Amino acid sequence: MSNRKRKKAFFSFILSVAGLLILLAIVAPAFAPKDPLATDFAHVLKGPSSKYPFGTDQVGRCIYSRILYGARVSLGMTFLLLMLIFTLGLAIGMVAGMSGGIIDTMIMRITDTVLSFPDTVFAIAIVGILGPGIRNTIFALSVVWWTKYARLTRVLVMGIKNSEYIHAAKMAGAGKLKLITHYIFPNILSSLIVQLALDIGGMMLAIAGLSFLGLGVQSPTPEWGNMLNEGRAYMQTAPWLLIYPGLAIFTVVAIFNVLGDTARDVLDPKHV
Amino acid sequence: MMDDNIILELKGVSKRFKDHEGKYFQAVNNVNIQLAKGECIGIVGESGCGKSTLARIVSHLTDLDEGRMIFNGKDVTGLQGELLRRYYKSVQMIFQDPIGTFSPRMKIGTYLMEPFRNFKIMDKGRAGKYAEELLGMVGLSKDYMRKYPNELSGGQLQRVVIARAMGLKPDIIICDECTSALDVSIQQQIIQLLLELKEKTNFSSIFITHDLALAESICDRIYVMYLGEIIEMFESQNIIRDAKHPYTKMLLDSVFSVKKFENQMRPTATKINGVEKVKGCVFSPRCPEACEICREKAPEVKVMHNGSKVLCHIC
Amino acid sequence: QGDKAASNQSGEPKVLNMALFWLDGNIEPTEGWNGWTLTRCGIGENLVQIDENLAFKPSIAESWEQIDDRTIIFHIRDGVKFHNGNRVDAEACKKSIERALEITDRDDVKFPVESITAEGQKLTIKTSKPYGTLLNVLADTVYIIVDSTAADDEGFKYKPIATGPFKVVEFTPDVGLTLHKHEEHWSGDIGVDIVNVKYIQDPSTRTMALQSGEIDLATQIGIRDLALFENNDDFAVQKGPNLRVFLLRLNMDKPYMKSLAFRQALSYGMDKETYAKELVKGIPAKGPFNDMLSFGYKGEDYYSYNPEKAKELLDKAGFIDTNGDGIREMDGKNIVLKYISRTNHGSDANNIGTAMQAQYKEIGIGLEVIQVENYADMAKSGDFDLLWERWTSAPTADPQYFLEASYKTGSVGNYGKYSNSELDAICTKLDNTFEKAQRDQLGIEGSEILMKDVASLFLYYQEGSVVTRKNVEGVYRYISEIYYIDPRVKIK
Amino acid sequence: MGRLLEVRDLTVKYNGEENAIENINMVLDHKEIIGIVGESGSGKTTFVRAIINLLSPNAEIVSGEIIFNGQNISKYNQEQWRNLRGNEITMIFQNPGAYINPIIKIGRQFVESIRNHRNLSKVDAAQKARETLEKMSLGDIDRIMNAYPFQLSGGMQQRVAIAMALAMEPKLIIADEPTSALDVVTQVQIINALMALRNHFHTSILLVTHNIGCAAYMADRIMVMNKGQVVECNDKSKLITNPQMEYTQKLLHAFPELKGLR
Amino acid sequence: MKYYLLKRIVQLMVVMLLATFLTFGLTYISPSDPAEMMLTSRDVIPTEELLEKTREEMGLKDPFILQYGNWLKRLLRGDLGYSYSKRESVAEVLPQRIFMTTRLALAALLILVVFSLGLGILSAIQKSKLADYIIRGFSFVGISIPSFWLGLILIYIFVVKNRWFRITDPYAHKSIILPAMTLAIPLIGRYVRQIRAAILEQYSQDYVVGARARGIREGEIIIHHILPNALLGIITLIGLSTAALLGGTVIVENIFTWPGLGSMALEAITYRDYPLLQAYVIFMVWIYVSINFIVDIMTQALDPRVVIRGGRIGE
Ligand SMILES: Nc1ncnc2c1ncn2[C@@H]1O[C@H](COP(=O)(O)OP(=O)(O)OP(=O)(O)O)[C@@H](O)[C@H]1O
Ligand SMILES: Nc1ncnc2c1ncn2[C@@H]1O[C@H](COP(=O)(O)OP(=O)(O)OP(=O)(O)O)[C@@H](O)[C@H]1O
Ligand SMILES: [Mg+2]
Ligand SMILES: [Mg+2]
Repeated sequence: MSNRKRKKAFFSFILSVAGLLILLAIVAPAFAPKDPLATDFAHVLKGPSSKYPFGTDQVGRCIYSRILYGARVSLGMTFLLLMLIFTLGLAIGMVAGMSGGIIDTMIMRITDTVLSFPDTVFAIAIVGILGPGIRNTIFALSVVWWTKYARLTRVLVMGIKNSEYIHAAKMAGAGKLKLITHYIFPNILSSLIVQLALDIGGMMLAIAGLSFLGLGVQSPTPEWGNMLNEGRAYMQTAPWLLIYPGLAIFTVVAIFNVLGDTARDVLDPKHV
Repeated sequence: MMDDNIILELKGVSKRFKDHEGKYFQAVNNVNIQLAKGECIGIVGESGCGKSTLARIVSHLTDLDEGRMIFNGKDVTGLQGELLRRYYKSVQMIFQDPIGTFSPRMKIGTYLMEPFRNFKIMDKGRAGKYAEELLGMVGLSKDYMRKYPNELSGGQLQRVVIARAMGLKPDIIICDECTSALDVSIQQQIIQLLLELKEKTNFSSIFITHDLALAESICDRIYVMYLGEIIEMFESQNIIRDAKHPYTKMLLDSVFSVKKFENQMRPTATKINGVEKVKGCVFSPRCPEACEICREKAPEVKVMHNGSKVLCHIC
Repeated sequence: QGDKAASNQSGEPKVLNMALFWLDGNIEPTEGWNGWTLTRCGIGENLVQIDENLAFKPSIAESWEQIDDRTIIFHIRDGVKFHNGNRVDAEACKKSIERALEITDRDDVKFPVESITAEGQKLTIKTSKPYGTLLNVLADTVYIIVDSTAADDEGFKYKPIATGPFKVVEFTPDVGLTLHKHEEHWSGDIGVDIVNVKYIQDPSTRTMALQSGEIDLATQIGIRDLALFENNDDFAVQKGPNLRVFLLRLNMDKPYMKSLAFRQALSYGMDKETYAKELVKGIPAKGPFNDMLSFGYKGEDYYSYNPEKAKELLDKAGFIDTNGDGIREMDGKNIVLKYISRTNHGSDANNIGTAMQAQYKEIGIGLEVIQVENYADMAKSGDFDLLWERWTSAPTADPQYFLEASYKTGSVGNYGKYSNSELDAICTKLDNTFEKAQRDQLGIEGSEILMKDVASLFLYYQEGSVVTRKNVEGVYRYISEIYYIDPRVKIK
Repeated sequence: MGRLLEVRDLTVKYNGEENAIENINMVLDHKEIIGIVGESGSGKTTFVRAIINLLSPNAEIVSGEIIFNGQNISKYNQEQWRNLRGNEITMIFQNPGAYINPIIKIGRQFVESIRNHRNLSKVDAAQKARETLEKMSLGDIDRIMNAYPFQLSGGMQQRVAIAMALAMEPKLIIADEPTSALDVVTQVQIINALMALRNHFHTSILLVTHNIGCAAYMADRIMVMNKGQVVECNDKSKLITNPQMEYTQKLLHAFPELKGLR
Repeated sequence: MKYYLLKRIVQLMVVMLLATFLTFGLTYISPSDPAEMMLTSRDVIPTEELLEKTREEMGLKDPFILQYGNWLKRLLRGDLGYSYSKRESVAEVLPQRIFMTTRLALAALLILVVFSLGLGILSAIQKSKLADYIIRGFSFVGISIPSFWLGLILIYIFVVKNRWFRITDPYAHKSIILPAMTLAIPLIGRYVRQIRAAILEQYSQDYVVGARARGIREGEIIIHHILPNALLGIITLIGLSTAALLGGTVIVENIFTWPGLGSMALEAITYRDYPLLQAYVIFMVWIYVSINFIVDIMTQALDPRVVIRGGRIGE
C-alpha cells in the first residue's frame, strides 16, 4: 500500500470518527441516562458510580449526561460558527477577488484592520460589551475570523483568476457566473475546507475558553468550558468535575486536529 | 496582399505594465502586424520580449494601452461582454502549458463540451457526440471523455486543447509556444497535427515561438520581436538570405544543428548588459555593429525590395 | 529607616502569612465595612469589643459604667499608644468617635449624640435619647479608635493610624497588606513580627495556598475542602456556626412580588433544607438570626418545601400558564425571575440558584441565575428579583441593626423596597428598649414577621471555619468572624 | 585519454516503486564530453544525481557501482562524499539561481565553498574566487562578489555557478540542462564557456540536455536514454549519421533544422 | 526601505485610528447607559431627570462622530477616562496592570521562543526518528489541550502536590513560571510544528542541494544556510503569535489570579466598566500592532531581497 493510499485510508477513518462524534452529539438524548439539568440532592458531588458513570456535580447533576449534551452545544456552536465565517468569508473574498479595483481595496483594508487586531482580545471585548451568551459569542468570534477566510478566498481566487485555464474558459465563452461556479469554486473549495478542518479545533477551544471565563455559554446549559468553570472550586475534593469535561474537550479537539492535519495531507493539492 | 484578404490587423499596439515599485515597463511597443486569411505568421524572440503579451492582447485577455485592432474590417479594440464572447467564436488560443489549461477538477469530456454549450451551439447530447468526434480527429479514443486531466500526458492534453479550439471552427488560432513544454518527439507530432488540420480547414494562425527553426518550418511570414518591438519581418522561405537585422542574425547563429554539428558556433561574446533604457535603437546596447546613430536615434521601418521590413539604421 | 520589628529579636523575624477573602480599595474604617479588614488583621481596636463568644470585652477602654439610659462612662486604659507613638487618652478617643460619626457612610451605626466629653482617661458619652445599643454600636468597626490628628493625611486611608497589635507598613490594592507588630501595644510583646496579608478572593485558591505553605491562616475555606485539612496533622481546623446568614432578598417593586401568595409559593417551591444540608453544608435558616443567638427565632419554620402547595397558591392567585410553555405568566408575560449574586459570592450562590432553577421549573416559574461584579449597582437600581445576600446579621450581638438597616421602610440596605408597618414598629420599639430580654423578644418577633410575610427567602446559616498551620498558635475563631488575629497570636 | 568514471549496472528507484533507471552502464574518459539526451522523465537527472550522490531522500540505489578515478565511490561515507563534491566532481544545475542560497552574498558563498575544500584564509579564498570569476568574462567582479543571487540575471547566475564549480579545478563536471532556462543567445555563450573549460583544464563533462543539437555540438559521445534505460551510446558522428535504434532516429528526425545555408 | 517604513508607519496609524473607532463604536452601541453607571458609581440613585442632566453634561446627546472626536482628543492627551469600578482614573490603574501583563507575556514569549526553536529544530533534524515522534506527540497534545484545563492541572501538580511554585504572590519571580508555561505550551505546540515544517521546507530547497553539491559541511548548511532562511519565517510567526499570547492572558490571569490586564478586562466586563475595557482593547491592539511592526521591519531588514529591491547589477 502506498503512502498516499495509507493516508487516504487514515483520513477516511478519522473522518468517520469525527462523523460519529457529531452523530453522537445529535442523538445525545438517546445515550444520556439522565436529564442534564435535573438535580439530585441525594447525590451531590458523588464520584463515578454505576448510576452516574462520571459522577455528579455540585448540585447533583449527572456529569456524563451533561457532557453528552455539552457535545451538542459545543459542536453545534462550532459548526454554526464555521458555517457563518465560511459563507461570509467566501462571499466577501470572492467579491474582492473577482472584482478587483476599488471594491477589492476597500474590502482588503477592512480585513487588514480586523486582522491587525489580536483576535481573542477583540472577541472578548465584543462579548464583554454585548453581554455573554451563545449568540454573542458566535457573533464575536465570527467578527474576528471571517477575515481569514475572506483573505484566503481572495488569494485563491486571484491565483486562479489569472491561471491559464480561466483564460481558456473565457475563450470558450464562459460567462462570469459560469467561471465562478464551474471553475473557481470547485478549485478553491478543497483549500478552504482544509483550512476549516485545521481551524475547527482552535474554534472549539476558543468557544470553550470564553465559556470558561463566564462570557460564553451560561449555566445551566451544559457546555464543557462552562462545566470546567463551575467545577474549579471542587478541583481537589471532586476532581471528576474537572477531569471528564477537560478530557472531553481535549479528545474532541484532538480528533478534529488530526482530521485537519490529515485533510491537509490528503486534500490540499499543494501538499500532495 | 489584398486589403480585403486581411483578417486581423494590429495598428500601433502598445502595452505597459506597472511593476511592484510603481515603475512602468513597456512590454509591447508600437507593434504593427497584419494577418491574412489562411496565413500563418510566426512571432519569434527571446524570453520576455513580449510575445505572450501580444498574444494575450489579440485574444483580449489583456487590455492594450494604445493602438487598434481590426478584425474582419471591424475595430475590435476594447471589446467587452457579449461582443467579446462572439469574438471568441472566431479567435481561439492554444497555450504553452497544456496541464495549466485544464481545471484540475473538470473531466476531459466536460472540458470539450464547454464552448458548444456556452455558445449555445448545441445541446448536451449533441455536444457529447461532437466532442467524441473531435477527439477522434486529434487521434484520441472517446474513452478519454471520462478522464481527468492529470491522467493524460502533456501531448495528449495538448491534443485535447487543439480539438476544442478546432471544434469552434475559428478563423484564427493563436499558438503561444504551444509545443515548448513538450518533448521534441511529441512536439513534432503536435506540429504535424496542426499542419494537417490547417490543410483541412484553412484557418489563419499566429504561431509564437522562440525557436527560429521551428517558425521557419511552419510559418509563411516571420516577425522578430525584441524588447516589445517588432524589429524585423520577412517571408520564411529564405530566412538566411532575408534576415538583415543584427539581432536576427544573432538568433540564427545560436540555432543548433544536428546535421551540421561540425560547424563552429560564432561566439557572440557580447557582455550581458541587461536592458537599461536607451534613447536610440533598443538593441543598440547588445548590438555588435552598433554605431553612434544607433545609440542616439530610434530607427524607422525600412521596407526592403522583397517586401520584408526591418527596424535598423545599418541595414 | 531600619525595620525595628523585623530585626529586634535574635534570628529570623517571625512571619505570619494570612489570607483575607475580601479587601476593598482602601482601609479607611469609617468607609463601609472596610474596618473589618482592620479588626481581622489586628490593626484596629475599639473601646469595647465583642469577644469570640459574643460577649463584650474591654479593649481600649478597660472598663465602663452605664450611668443611665443615655450615659456611659468609659475608662481609657493607661499606656495605649497609636501606631505613630502618640498617646491615647479620652480626648483622642473622643476625636476619633466624632470623626467617625461625621464622615461615615454607614447610617445604621450613627447614634444620636448629645455630648461626648473627655477628661484625662475618662470618656463620657451621652445620647440625646435613650439608646440601648450604644455599646454594641461602639463595638462596630466604624468606631475603631484612630489618631484623628493624622487622619487628614492623604495616605491615611491606606495606612490608618490605630492602636492594634499590628500596624500597616504597606497597602497594595488588589494584593494585600504588609504589617509589622506594634512595639508599644498595651498588651505587651506580640508573638509575631511581620504579618503578610494576602487578598485571595477565591476559596479554592486559599485552600491551595494553605496546602502549598504560602499562607498559615485562612478563613472561609470551602466546606468540601475543609476535609483536606481536618485529617491533616499539619493544620488545625476550628469550625462551628457563625453569624452569617444567607438570604435571597425579594424585590417588592416587581408586580408579582406584591402578592403574598406568590411570595409564599416561592418559599414553598424551594427545598432549603436540602440546599443547606447537601449543597452548602450549612444550617437551614429560620429568619435572619441564627437560633444560637438569644434573639434568634426558635419555633417552627414557615412555608417549608411543598411544591404542591406552591402550585395551588399560584393557581389560586391567578398566576397561570396559559400558553403551555411550562412557565406561568402575569399579564401575558412569562414570569422569569432574575437571580443575582456577586462573583465573589462564589459557587454556593450559583449552586443554590441552579438548584432553585430546577425546582421552580416544576412549579412553573422561570429563573435566570446570574453572577455579576456590578452587583451593588444592580441592587441599588432594583435590577433583580432575587438578590443573593450574605450578612453577618448581628455583628454587635444585637437584632436592631440588621432589622433596621435591611427591612425598615426606606432604609438604605432595604434594596427590595420592603415595607411593613409592624416591622417598622418593632424597630421603633427597639430604640427605646434597654432590657436585654425584651430586646431579644423583639428580635424574635421581627424575625417571625419577616418569615410570615416572606420579606426574603432565608436560606441557611453558615458554618464558619478557621484553618491554621500547626506553627501558628493563639488564633481563635470568633463567632462574629470580624476578628481573625488578636494580640494572642504566636508563631512557634 | 585514461578512464575517469565508470558506472556499472546502476539501478535506482523512488518510493519503492518501479525502477526509475535500470542497469545503466557508462564509461567516461578524461577530457571527454558525453551528452545525455532523451525525453522528459527518461531518467537523465536521476542518473547524474546518482553519480554525485545527491538523489532526493526518497530515492534508493538498488544496485550498481560507480568507479571514479579508480575508487569505488559508491561505498563512500558522507564525509568522503563531501570531500569529493565541489572538489573533484561538481555539478551545474538547470536553474542556477535556485541552487545558490538567496539570502547570502555570492562572495561569501564562494569563499565558503572554497574553504570547505582548501585550507585557505578568507582573503586568499576571496582572491581565488575573484580569479575564477574573471575567467568567466563577467563584468565587474567586485560588484558580483557583493551581490545577492537575485541581483544577477540568469546568465550571470549561471556563470557564477560555473565559476564556483570550476574553482577547485574538478576532474568532472556534471551539467544538468545548464542552459535550458536561458535564452538562445546566452545559451550559446554558456556552452562556449564550458567548451573552453574542457580545453584549458582537461575537465570531463557529463552534459544532460533536451536539445540533441546542443549535444551534437558539444559532446564527443552521445548517450540516448528512454524509460530509464540506455537506448544507444556512440560517438556523435556515428550516432547522428547512422543511428542504430528507432528511438534515436525518431529523436533526430523530430529536431527542427533551419533549411537555409548558414 | 525608507518608503516602506513610511508606508508602514502610516498603516500603523490608520490601524490604530480604526481600532479606537471600533472600540468606541462598540461601547457606543452597548446596551448600558454610561450616565447611569456614572451615577450609581457615585452612590446616587439615578432618577430620570438626573439621568437626563448627566447625559447632557457627559455629552452623551452629541452626535456620534462628535462624541468620538472628543473622546479621541482626550485619549490623545492621555486621558483614558474614569473607571467606575476602580473609582480611579484609568490612567492610574493601567501602569501596574501593564507591567504585570508585559512581564507575563515576555516570560511566556521567552519560553515560547526557546522551546519551540529548540524542539522544532531538533525535531526537523531528527526527522522520522524517535525524538521527532516524541516531540511531535507532545506538540500535538499542546495544541489540543485547553489552556484553562492545563493551567488547573499544572497548579494541582506543581503548587498543591509538589509545592515547587507559588500562586499567591505574583510579584515573586518564581510564581511567573507556571502561568507563563500555561500561556506558552499551546503555542509551543503550534510553533514546534511550524518551525519543523519551515526547516524541512528549507531542507528540500534546491539551494541546500546546491550547497551539498559544493561539498559544504552538513553542520554549516544547517547553521549558515537553513536557519537564516527559516528564521525569517519564524520571526513573522512569533510576531503573529503575540496575538494568541495577549488573548491568552485573560484565561491564564484568571486561573492564576494574576493582577494584569487580562483580569482587569474581565473585571471591566463584569462591572460594565467601559472606559477600563476600552483602555484594555486599545492598549492590546497597540502592543500587537507595534510588535508586528517591529517584526515586519526586522524581517525586511534581514531579508536582502527586500532591502535591495530591484537594483540588478547590469541594469
Ligand atoms: N501581468 C503582468 N504584469 C507585469 N508585467 C508583466 C505581466 N505580464 C508580462 N509582464 C512582463 O512583460 C514582459 C513580456 O512578457 P511576455 O510574457 O509577453 O514575454 P514572452 O516573450 O512571452 O516571454 P516567454 O518566452 O518567456 O514566454 C516580461 O518582462 C514580463 O515580465
Ligand atoms: N524525487 C522523486 N520522487 C519520485 N519520483 C521521482 C523523483 N524524481 C524523479 N522521479 C521519477 O523518476 C523518473 C525519472 O526522472 P528524472 O528526473 O531522472 O527524468 P529526466 O530525464 O531528468 O527528466 P527531465 O528531462 O524532465 O528533467 C520520472 O518518472 C520521475 O517521475
Ligand atoms: Mg510567453
Ligand atoms: Mg531532469
